[in-house]
Amino acid sequence: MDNLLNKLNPIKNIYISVIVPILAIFTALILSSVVIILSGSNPLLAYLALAEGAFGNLNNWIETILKTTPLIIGGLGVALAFRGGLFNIGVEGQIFVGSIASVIIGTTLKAPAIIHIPLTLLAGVIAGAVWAAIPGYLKAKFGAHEVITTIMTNYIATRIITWSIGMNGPLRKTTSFVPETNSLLETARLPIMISDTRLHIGIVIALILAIVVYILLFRTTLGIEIRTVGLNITAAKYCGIKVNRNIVLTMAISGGLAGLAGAIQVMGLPPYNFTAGFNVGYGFDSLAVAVLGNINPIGVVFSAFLFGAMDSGARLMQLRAKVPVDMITILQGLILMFVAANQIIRGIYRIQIQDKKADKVNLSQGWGGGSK
Amino acid sequence: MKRNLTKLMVLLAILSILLTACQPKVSETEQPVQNETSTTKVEEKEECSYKIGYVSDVGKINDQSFNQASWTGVEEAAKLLGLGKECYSFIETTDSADYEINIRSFVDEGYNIIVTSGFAMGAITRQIAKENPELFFIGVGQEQVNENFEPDPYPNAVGLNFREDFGGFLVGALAGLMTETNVVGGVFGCQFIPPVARYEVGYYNGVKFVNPDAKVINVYHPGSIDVCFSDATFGSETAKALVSEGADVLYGAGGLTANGALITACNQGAYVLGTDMDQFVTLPEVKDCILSSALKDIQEGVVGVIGSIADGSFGGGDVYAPSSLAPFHNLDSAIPEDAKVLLEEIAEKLYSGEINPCTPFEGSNPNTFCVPIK
Amino acid sequence: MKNNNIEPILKIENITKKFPGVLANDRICFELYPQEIHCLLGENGAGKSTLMNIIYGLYTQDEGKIYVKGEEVDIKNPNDALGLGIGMVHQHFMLIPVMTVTENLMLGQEKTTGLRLGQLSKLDRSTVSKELRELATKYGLSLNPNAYIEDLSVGEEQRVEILKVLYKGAEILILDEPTAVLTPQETDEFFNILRMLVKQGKSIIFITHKLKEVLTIADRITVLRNGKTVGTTTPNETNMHELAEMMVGREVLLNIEKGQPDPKEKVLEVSDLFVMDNRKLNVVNGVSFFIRAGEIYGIAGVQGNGQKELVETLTGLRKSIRGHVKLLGDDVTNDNARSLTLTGIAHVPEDRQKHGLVMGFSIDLNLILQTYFQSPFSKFGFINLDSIQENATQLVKKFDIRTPSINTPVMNLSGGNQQKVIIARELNRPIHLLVVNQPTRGLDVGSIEFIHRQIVDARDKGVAVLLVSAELDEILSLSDRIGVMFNGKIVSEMNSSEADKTTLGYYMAGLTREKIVT
Amino acid sequence: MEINLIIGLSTLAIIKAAPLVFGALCGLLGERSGVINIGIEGMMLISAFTTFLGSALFNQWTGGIFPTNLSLLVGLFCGITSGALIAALHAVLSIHYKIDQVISGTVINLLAVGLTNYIANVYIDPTHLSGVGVFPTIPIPILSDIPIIGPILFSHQPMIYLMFIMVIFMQYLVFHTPMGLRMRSVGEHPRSADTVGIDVNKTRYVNVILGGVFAGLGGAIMVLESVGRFQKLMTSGRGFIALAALIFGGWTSTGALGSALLFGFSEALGVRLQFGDLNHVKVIVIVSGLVILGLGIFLLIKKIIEKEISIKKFISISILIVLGSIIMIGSNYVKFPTFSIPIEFLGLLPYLLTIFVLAGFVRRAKGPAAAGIPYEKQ
Repeated sequence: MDNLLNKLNPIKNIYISVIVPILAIFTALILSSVVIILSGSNPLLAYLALAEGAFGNLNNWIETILKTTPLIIGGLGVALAFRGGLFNIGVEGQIFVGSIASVIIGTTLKAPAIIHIPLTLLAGVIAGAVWAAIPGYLKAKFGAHEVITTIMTNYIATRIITWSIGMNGPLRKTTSFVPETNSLLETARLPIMISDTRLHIGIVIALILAIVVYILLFRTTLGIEIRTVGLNITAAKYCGIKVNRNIVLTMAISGGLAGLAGAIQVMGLPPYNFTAGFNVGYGFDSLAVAVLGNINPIGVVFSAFLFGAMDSGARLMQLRAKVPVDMITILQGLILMFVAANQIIRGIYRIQIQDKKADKVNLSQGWGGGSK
Repeated sequence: MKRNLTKLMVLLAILSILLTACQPKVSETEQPVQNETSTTKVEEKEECSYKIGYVSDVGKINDQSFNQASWTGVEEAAKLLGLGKECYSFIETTDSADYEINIRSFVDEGYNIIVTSGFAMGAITRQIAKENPELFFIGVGQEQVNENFEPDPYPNAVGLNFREDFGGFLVGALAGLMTETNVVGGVFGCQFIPPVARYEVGYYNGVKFVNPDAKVINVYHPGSIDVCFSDATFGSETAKALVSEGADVLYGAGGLTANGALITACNQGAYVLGTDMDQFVTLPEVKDCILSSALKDIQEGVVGVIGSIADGSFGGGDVYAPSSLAPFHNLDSAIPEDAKVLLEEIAEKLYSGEINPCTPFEGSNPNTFCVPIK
Repeated sequence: MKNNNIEPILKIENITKKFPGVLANDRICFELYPQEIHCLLGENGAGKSTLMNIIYGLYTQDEGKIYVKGEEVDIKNPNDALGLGIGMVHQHFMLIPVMTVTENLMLGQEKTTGLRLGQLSKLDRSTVSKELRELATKYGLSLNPNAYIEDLSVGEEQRVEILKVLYKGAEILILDEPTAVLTPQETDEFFNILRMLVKQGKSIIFITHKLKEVLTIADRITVLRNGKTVGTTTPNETNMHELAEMMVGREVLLNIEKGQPDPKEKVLEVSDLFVMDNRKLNVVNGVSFFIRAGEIYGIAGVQGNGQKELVETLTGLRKSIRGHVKLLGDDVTNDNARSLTLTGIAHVPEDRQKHGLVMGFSIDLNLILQTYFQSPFSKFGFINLDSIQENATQLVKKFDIRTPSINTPVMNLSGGNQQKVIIARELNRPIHLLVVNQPTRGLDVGSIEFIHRQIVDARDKGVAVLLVSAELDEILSLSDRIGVMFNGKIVSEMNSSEADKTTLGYYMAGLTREKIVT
Repeated sequence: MEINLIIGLSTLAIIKAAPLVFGALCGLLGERSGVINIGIEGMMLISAFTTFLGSALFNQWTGGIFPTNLSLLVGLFCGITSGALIAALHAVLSIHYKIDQVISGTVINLLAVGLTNYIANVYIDPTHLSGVGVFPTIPIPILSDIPIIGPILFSHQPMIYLMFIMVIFMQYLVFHTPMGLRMRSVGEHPRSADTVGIDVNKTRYVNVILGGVFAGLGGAIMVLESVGRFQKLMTSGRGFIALAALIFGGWTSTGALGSALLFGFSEALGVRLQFGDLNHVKVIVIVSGLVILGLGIFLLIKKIIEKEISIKKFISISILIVLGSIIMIGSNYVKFPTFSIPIEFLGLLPYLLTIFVLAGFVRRAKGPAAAGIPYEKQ
């Protein structure tokens, strides 16, 4: 959201940006409860377990936060790309590449933590940025559609990484029959915030990043350029913005964030390494998170928290109510749908607010004959 | 809008009342596991003599193979011990970063027998077992070894292991005996997963053992962990290719990918060989062309170990369950007697150590980690 | 003249149409008699187009009745309209660029051949293009049926539009600002076509805001103002000034008064410039001219003769393939937009919504689009909201931009105010050259006057101004020197004192001096 | 390379291409009328699911008294219907509610994965619901006896033939019928379509929902002609590849077929190379030669059609062609090292090709101008 626009009518904006999502979630819960009932379980029980699993005790809270962290950062990445008129479906692959890069630095380099940690994080950022810059370049140079190219780079990343941790792969931990890399050295692991828990400082980084991205978008000249390109490429050209450079840059930043998300996962969570089946699906969740957060950095924090809570609550939901974890995916899909098509919600609950079209990015712009 | 809110609240309430009504009907047809979970949870909680938790590896519980076998084992054991439905449950792992927390949440929930399946969870299972000596841990497919592969058993943890290469070898031999075109095929899941690799290598050796000049075409799914076990379509298409290449016996090991291959090969008129469970039962589509399955009695194994806990005979360390042939079922008549005899002999030679089914061959998959049986 | 016992072929009673905030049509009445050309006169925003869109079924009226041949009709969509023999040629052509003339012609009423499979039967292109040829020859509108629209000139496109309407068998033709894109000569030609159509039995509603045309072509004239009917008259009962007053409601100065120019040093020098368009065709072929500080150089010409590309090249949006551009003596050929902006070129683009503004941004952001990276608006890459807002508040006052607040997204502003935002942004910084392309297209008289004033003031401050416009009146009333562009060349240059519409018209049509003399 | 290999590869390529083609046709109808659809993956998954459910349950309830093929047809019907229904959801969300078409596609993908997995978990797997088999291979008399062509093209299961027919039919429909004309007009310039009395949104609804039918076929073919039952996530990304195929194909059905075959072929190659009887290096060299040659010829034709063949371009193109042929021919005389490429990399072929093609070929191919933009009546 354009912060200047916010001033237009603060109360109404807060109202719309809070009440509608809440009602959307509520409605989604109602609908999915039908599915749960049909499958012979008790929705109330399931939802209670879900809630307890997410917030029941300190450890559950911590797990929720741990799940939220990568979603925030990944979501920020997607949101930023959207702001620049780019549809970065490649976050999945960028997370992988980022985590692998930080594994490489984190396992090989010998340095005191004070240097090692930042370097390892940086490795993730750079790797992700470069990996994302490729589709960016292809779009800028050839107009190759980023949705397609990022999907392809996802496949490529996962395949190469699978190979690299495979038996003869360069990163394979030799003393393991599991396809996994060595664990990061002590000096490369993120410090724990509450002793004897898994809570590392990743969440702090994530929250800071949210603010940074907000400032970047709405308080810097680069932000103006990114958003101008996102809203009107021709106007951007007219006022002398280097559109192509901007596209590549936006993708790079977006990918850098994704890479960082990956780095934090390997640096923060035991066994501090990359195994097959690591972080599958975070990329696509980030996409949903970004959209749910109305591609606004602050909104992303909340939606990431929502998704994180559901993901971590899912454990108890299965354990107690024996409801398969896929229910979470259904829930998330429904929530996304109702938030995006909030007219439905407004219709059900008869909320009278005029659409605020302003600053609305067309996520599928430049698809075909469009701007590019 | 308030009015509508309350309206929906009411709706939700009604739904959850309805639930009790439709409960039995549903459970008959759909889910024996789940009836009266909701209604009778609280009071029966205390009655559990044991609480069994199961953590699946990344991938679906009902993959009609590895994970499912373990889970069915848990269910069976629970029935034998006369435990109520609320005394055992599962968590399906969606992200390998969650292994630890998933296991721990069973610990927190006061479960005292925890089954984890998949070599990937080995290390963390052992670690948690160490921290909680009063609880029992069963690791399916997890050797109880330390960083350097040296045996290092804990009293409260059992590694339930299998020599998949045995089963692979046996079905391989069967395939080698049954093929008329002298071409046999195999479709496998992720090549970097040791059990799969053991099946493949065993299968290859088995065929060559009985039929040295037979051609063995084994294909792995080239994808990463998120697809290589679940790409049934790939398996099916590959099977078509193998059959048109002349393969008349096809073996499949690797979750849904393999299932796709088996069904298609069957439809194309080839004999098929199943994996892990007796797929004559779990994959009805192939019941008329499945010769046998490389049984890995995960189910029996799990039941056995849990039983040993009940009767106090539980001791830590590695248990090596046999890996054998499933019954021939419908095709029993199709298999010549001398072949059956030969298979018996081979089985004996395997267990006596006379044959090493895991012998690497030129270009064989390095990811087997066959541990010699003591 | 028409005697009133013939019943009107089209009759409109008390049509009223509300849009959020505006009353576009307010109880409008008007009658169209068979075989007459009825001009609908009114300035932009008077409600002409709304009314016509209602008749054509694109909108539905809130109140009021429509009668065709005496019977009340209910026109829900264009199909109904076409069914009743009402056809419309829109101001912005409704043709699909990637399709052929034939395809565009048959779209909506496709002729098919072979098996009758309804929507799935085979298109009968050959027959249609044959019919098209016949139709074209009948009305003397030559066309290649298989040409793709994107390759046609604007004039040709208009012919396609008219043929489209005729092909669909319209008896009543609604023409919305049809002459905007034509040279005076083409216009005369076009008028002849109209007269022929009338002879052939068609009736025509002719929407325009050009008084002179009205007086030449109309049988009767109805004037609209602020959505109301002001009155109906005939050409020989009225005159330009009367019409102008009816139209605007006050005395308008048809020419803005400006002092004599005193040109100083050369600011812009273009020599032998060649530019390609997106289709890689040469559309600017060796243009050379210069503009001095303190003069307005007007480029007259029919759209699509290279003006657009020329302007884009001068403002760094397009690369030239040959030739030189000098700004204050130093070569700036093919410099990018940013550096040109910094060296003091201001650009008011042709399409304000596509190029000039970011519709989603608020006014204050749009006002700094060219300068956001400079102090005081930003320091070390961080923007300074206060100075941005302060700047906006000032400019809104100075250029009298009507808006609820400086935080309003420009998409909520009227066309006039949007254009003012651009003018404000471009004039509010030190500039040597001002490039304005179609500065007043589609604006109301008030804004037009204001913007013309601004341009002249800029000139008087010693800025060199390049004015590109399809409106000859605009060119004539503003320019000090005029160049006429045809086929990518400047075919003639003259001082505005010695220029007049006909001469310009001839050059715009590509005729040479000799031809004019003889 | 010897004939059988080529036959084998081509046949497998066609089989692998079929679901992609159906998916692409789904996208084609939508995008030609201005509605982007990245939910193809989800639509195919759901259709595969319902196809299986339909055929299996019908067979179960009727106690198998009807011939297999009938239950399969019932399944096909269910698949198509559900495809249309889920497409209708996409249509309502993106046309009526005007939510961003990309988001609505994402929603569909999420729901598809969630629902199918969930129901499979709680119903199909516990009950061991069994599939009823697949359509038989029906060699076309006479034609299937033609050497090479015969086995490659004319001995397949019915839906493969249907796929070819549909491709041709769609080419006809899009470019030679009133429906196609209107579809394209709506996708290119909705406003002008509106002014000649074409109901833009209705046209879009119709096309998106028809597209759903094709997605339905795409899902169904995986169940009815390959796997024979539903398996979780059995589409595994094919919907997205289909989207890519559509875009290379320059939004035409024949083009989509071509690019789908390209994917199919390279994926087939990835499988075939595992058979162990080929020299990986040699094959890769030959294939890259093929690609270069193909690229050259493609560009040549393209330039000739666009009539903008300059000497410079011609030279560079002919260099491509010559290079390609040299590699192809030369490869027969060179002794290649026997070295087997890791299978993960063999699996990479299609995706790398995609990127090269995107960068190399279709840079100027433009999609329908109005794709992705909801139509607002002024």
